[in-house]
Amino acid sequence: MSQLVFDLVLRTGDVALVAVALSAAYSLVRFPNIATVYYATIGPFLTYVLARVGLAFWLAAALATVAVGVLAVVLNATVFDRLLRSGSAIAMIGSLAVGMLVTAVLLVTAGPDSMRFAFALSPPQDLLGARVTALQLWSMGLSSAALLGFALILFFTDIGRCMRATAANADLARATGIDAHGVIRVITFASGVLAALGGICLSLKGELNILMGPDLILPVFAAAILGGLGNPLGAILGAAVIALTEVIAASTNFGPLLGQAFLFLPVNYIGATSFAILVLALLFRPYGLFVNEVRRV
Amino acid sequence: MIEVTGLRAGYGDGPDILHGIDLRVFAGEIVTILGPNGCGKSTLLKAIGGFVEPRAGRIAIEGEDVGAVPVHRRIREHRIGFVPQTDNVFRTMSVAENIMLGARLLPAREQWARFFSLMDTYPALAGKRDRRASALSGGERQLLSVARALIAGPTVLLLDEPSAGLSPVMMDEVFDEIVRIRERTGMTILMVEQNAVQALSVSDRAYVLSLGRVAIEQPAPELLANPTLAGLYFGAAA
Amino acid sequence: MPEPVLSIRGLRKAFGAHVVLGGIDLDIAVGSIVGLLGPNGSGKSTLLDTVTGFVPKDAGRIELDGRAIESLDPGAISRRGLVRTFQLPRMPARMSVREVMLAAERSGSGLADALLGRRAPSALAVDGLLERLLLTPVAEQPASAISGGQKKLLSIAMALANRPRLLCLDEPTAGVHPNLRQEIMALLRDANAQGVTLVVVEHDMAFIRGLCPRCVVLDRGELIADCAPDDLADHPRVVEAYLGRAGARAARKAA
Amino acid sequence: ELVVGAVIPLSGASATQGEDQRRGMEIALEEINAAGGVLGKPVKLIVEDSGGRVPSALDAAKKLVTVDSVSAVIGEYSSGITIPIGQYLVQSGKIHLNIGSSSNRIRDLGATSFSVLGLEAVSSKFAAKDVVAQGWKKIVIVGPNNAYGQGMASGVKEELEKLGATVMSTLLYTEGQTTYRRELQQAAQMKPDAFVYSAYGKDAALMNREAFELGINKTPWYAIYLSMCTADSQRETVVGQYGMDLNFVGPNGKAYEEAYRKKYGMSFKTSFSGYGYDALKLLAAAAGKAGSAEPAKLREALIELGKGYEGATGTITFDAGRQRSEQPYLTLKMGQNGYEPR
Amino acid sequence: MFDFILHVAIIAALNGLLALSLNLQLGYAGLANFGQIALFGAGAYGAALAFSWGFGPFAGLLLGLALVSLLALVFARLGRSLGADYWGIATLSIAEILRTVATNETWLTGGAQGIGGLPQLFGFDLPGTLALAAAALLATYLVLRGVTQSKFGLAVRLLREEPQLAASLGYDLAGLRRRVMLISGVPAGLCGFLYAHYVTFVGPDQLFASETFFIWAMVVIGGLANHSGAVLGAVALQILSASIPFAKDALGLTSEYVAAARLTLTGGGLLLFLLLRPQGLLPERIGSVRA
Ligand SMILES: Nc1ncnc2c1ncn2[C@@H]1O[C@H](COP(=O)(O)OP(=O)(O)OP(=O)(O)O)[C@@H](O)[C@H]1O
Ligand SMILES: Nc1ncnc2c1ncn2[C@@H]1O[C@H](COP(=O)(O)OP(=O)(O)OP(=O)(O)O)[C@@H](O)[C@H]1O
Ligand SMILES: [Mg+2]
Ligand SMILES: [Mg+2]
Repeated sequence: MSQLVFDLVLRTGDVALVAVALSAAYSLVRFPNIATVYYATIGPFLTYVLARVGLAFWLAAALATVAVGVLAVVLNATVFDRLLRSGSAIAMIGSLAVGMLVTAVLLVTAGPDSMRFAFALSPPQDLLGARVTALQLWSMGLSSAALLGFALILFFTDIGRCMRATAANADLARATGIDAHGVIRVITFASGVLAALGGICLSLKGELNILMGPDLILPVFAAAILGGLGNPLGAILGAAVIALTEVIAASTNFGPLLGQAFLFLPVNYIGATSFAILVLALLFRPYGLFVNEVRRV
Repeated sequence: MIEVTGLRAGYGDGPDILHGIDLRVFAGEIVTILGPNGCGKSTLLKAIGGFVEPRAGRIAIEGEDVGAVPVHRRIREHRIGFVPQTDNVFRTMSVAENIMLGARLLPAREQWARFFSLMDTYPALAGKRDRRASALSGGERQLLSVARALIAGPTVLLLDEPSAGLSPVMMDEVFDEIVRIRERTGMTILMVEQNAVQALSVSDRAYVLSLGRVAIEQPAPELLANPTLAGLYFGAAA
Repeated sequence: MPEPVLSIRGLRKAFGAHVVLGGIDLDIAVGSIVGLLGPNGSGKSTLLDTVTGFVPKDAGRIELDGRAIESLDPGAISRRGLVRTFQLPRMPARMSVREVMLAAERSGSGLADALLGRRAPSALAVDGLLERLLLTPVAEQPASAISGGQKKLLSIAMALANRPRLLCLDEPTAGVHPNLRQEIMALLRDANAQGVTLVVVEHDMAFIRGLCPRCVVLDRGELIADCAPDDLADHPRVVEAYLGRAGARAARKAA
Repeated sequence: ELVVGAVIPLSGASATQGEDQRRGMEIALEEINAAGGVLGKPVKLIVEDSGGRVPSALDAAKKLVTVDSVSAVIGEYSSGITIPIGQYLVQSGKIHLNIGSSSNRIRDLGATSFSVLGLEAVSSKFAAKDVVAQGWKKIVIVGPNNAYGQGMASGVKEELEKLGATVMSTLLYTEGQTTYRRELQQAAQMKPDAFVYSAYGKDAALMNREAFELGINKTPWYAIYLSMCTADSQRETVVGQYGMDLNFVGPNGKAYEEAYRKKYGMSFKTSFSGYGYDALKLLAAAAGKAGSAEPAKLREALIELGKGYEGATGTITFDAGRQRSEQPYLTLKMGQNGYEPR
Repeated sequence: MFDFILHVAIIAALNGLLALSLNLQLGYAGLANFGQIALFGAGAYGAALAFSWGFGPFAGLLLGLALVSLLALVFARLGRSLGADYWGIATLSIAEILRTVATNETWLTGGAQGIGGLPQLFGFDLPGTLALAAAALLATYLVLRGVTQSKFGLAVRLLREEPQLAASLGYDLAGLRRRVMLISGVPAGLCGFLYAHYVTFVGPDQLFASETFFIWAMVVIGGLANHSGAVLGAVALQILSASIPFAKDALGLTSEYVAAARLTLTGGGLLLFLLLRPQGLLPERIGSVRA
């Protein structure tokens, strides 16, 4: 049981940070920025390179996340901001194109193979009945800290309040003296940092390779949408709901019910289960699970 | 206080909406802009606020040419309170949050004191402090927007049809409040109004726009007293 | 009393603990013009929202021509002839004013009409309405890129082009220039003369007095008055909650 | 002049394998042209990236055939893409050499299509025998949910059952996930004697790591194509795994391995580079033998050569359907310092 | 070379069908369909299943259109209660579920190996195929243009922008969505059918979600809510992607850089297009419906 809970948390953590990054950026820059998942690829690669050069891992990771944050801001100012003027669909396709370019660069510089950080594999330890490794704990701790920090900023600081105001009505925010462009830069930076950190946490537990980005698109979008696009903290819960479905679908043995020893849902349908849950959830909560915005006609 | 000379402006790459506007508001004055629908009143107010870029001409506030100053800096540096005509609340935020956003630039200690005194002025909002702004009725939103603009005690107040959608009592109260504030703080007020009679009765001067040009500029009492103009520009019904 | 076209019984609506409509009973007679008044936040718009199906009600019966319409969606209610306008009109950004007017005139908008190339008979009504409300100069502009008052006018024109039998207008004159208020009044009178029943939510007492023989006043979700507009000033509660001094003066002017 | 085209996945999900295929061809090309080419001219190789997409692969194949007028096209990697481009090549009368797909469907492509690697039936039989020889009876099969994986799983299952073993379950995982813990834990609940698996580098690395962390590696793991399954994995997570792999110990194999190491400074990334190498070499030899680059002549020469061609991946013999009929395999085990023969 | 141009033209025409279909949904009705490729798949699998059961292409066409209509109705049914952005992910989910089924139900669909060996419709005649595809494209173009220039088209655009307003005017939003999905399903299904017979193979690898993004790119580059734009976008993108191998040859890149070059040219070309013409090659014409 505790293994199940642990798996759930771990799986949630896989996509939560990147989904939060996507959703946070969406709240102000109204288009689903596919480049976010590529930020999650660049982050670990930069960390890897910096660590190879001789920097301590933590320093490398910090530098890499900041660099990705800056990259996100620059891309936003030079590309997405322009495209967005003609609509969100255009900006989204533009972000896809940026993703291709990122892949091209990584393909030339890093090649298509998997790599991993030079940490010794720690043997799993028993933690309340679950098998846990130190790297997994680190990864979870890092993600939780980042999410907590982001939530605190969003809800308990002036800049957080400005973000929410700008998200609600950018023109009015400017009319109340809020530097909407500045706020957008801040949130874009934050989303770059979160996405990069998400990628680093992910590759801390496993590998890093140039496919991380594209592979993340579907799960990250699913989580962000389920949580309600533009509602960053909802994305965490969205990720958790998907993880829960998958963990339950994969590990429930239906065999005893039908008088057989083992009868599992075939693993090749697990992905489909989480998509089915997504559709079902949306049918009952059409604007995402965790949005309670009042809509007046 | 506000000085607009030869202002031409429009949206995107569309045609000019304002064709050379000259307008002046002196410190402590209440000035009303009247005119038919679509003549460019809101556009003028938006240009002064910085939401529409001038194509020609000059906009100065407190003597400073603000043509190139971005909105948020104009608002902050010249302590402007702005109430747009539409979309004038933060829908996803609560009534209290909406108002507190207006108070953001005040010192932290003053913010809540002002908030509570404002709540006394607007009992209609006090009862709905924690309601989301998107749930408010049309009139309640209008009040909320005015309250948000007033809380920081601005030097200049730009109001775009503050009375639209307000019930007769409320409308009286809003205009009374405008007069009171001016007496208390000497605030400069520029407003666009369709309810000409009420607006003129609290104003010092008025401009009447027509097709993006200033058609008339007169002291408010004179305009109010002129029956032909009244019939032409603010309705036979008045 | 003539047949009611709309009949509301015991209509209740609350948002959480906040009761907005506390059991409304109201009949609207065929061919009548009824003004619906009340302080801000008294529930006027919510009443229209629930009657037209945009907001689900908590309890009560709503009948249009003697047939219950509670279970219908807004589109279906509108197709039965009950059309409303919105207090804060929002207009499409990528359709011209004229196009939304054409869309508002719903006849001939089926897929079969499109596939068979059948065109609706004429767009005269559309152009005429635009002309009367001084919208012709902006007819080719995107509908979202017109002024606030023009949007209001456009929404009235659209509702009329839709040829409803019962039309509910939510503050048709807010933000509209006084001269045009006269034009709107004339348009609505014309429509009424052709058999359209009208319910008008409005704060402009002059407009109400000029248009509506009958007024109902809502306060905190209750109907507190139902009378001719000239008698409103005699209702202490109406005066206190709604009209105030100036309003009462305006309401009494004719008397 | 012999002009050969190649359509391989240099980007996308199978880029690691595609890149290795490319390296093999590159080395072959250098060797051929260093020795003076064929038909008196250097051989020309035009490589196109399929991106792992059917439409791009088709565009590329059509371009090679209609614009570059190649005589033969080598490729692709995934069966789902190899089949449509193979069909097209056969229809347009060009030679198709399959160097990466082991689906049995490849057999039906038609008269001018050849497989340089043994199809799945060949390897399944070998692997099943090897597994049963270890005394394992209850087996869980794990593979990617694609044309290769499905074919492998059903083939191995059939062969295992023929030999009296039970297949408790077949887990076909979706590629490119961030974790395979669910699949692994489900598999572990059945407590098999051994896992028989085949997975691509990146997925395998994660899976091996997670199996290690969950302690599931205590049960024996048997890899079909051990080098492919462990190329990207951290060594300690795969030590002790059993497996089989393609044989490249023939005289040509050794030389090729040396050339690869010299050019790329590492040992083979996957077991697929050798097929690219062999395919191009084989085509050059066929052209030399036929004295022409014309597809029909090449076909005759290939069939002739395919009675026993010594390639880097062992002896290549084509059966009547032009598929490689036997394939020498190695039985291996993963030791602390790399593969060890068993 | 000529054959290659014919091939590029055929694919461009087929993509044009998909783009027209998506454009009606996305451009005109505001239905952000992220599962567009599934509509294509329904047509393609219709052809393939009919073939594998021994029926001729005509039966395949009918089966494909039946499947595509069914799927279109499912999509439309979802739309009844979902907000626009959320509908997109719901359609994506359904498309992914269907791809999973196509991959796994080997007994029915041939699994990951797909169904191959479908006959070419005109023997092996490229001009014939091109004529067929072009005719389908032209017919679709004309029908859809008629539809959107009508009052129905206005209703659909009103649905896109202000659904509440449309409802207040008596439009049946669910019905409009259903009709839009049905008529846009037909060209997508037709495209699947023609494609299946052109490449003679149908498999789940053709149905990846990323393919939908390519269709989106065509529509967005061409110009949302403009039929000629959608077709132009499809053609432009196909020319771009077909010319990349040549650009690579012209640059004389060694094979190591083939993939990076392909990605750079596609991504860069796409981005350049968008930055230079952010509203698309042919933007929507507002106010073009006159009666
Ligand atoms: N969705 C909602 N959630 C919560 N409260 C709501 C909601 N909709 C309306 N209300 C509340 O119900 C009350 C009545 O609102 P309504 O819009 O009907 O007022 P109104 O009579 O139209 O006022 P006005 O004249 O200002 O337009 C208001 O206090 C409003 O805040
Ligand atoms: N967002 C916009 N984009 C483009 N053009 C616009 C926009 N808003 C307004 N216009 C144009 O500018 C003209 C003037 O609009 P403005 O809002 O200034 O009028 P107004 O005088 O405030 O009218 P009202 O009394 O109705 O509010 C409109 O008729 C319209 O043609
Ligand atoms: Mg205005
Ligand atoms: Mg109201």
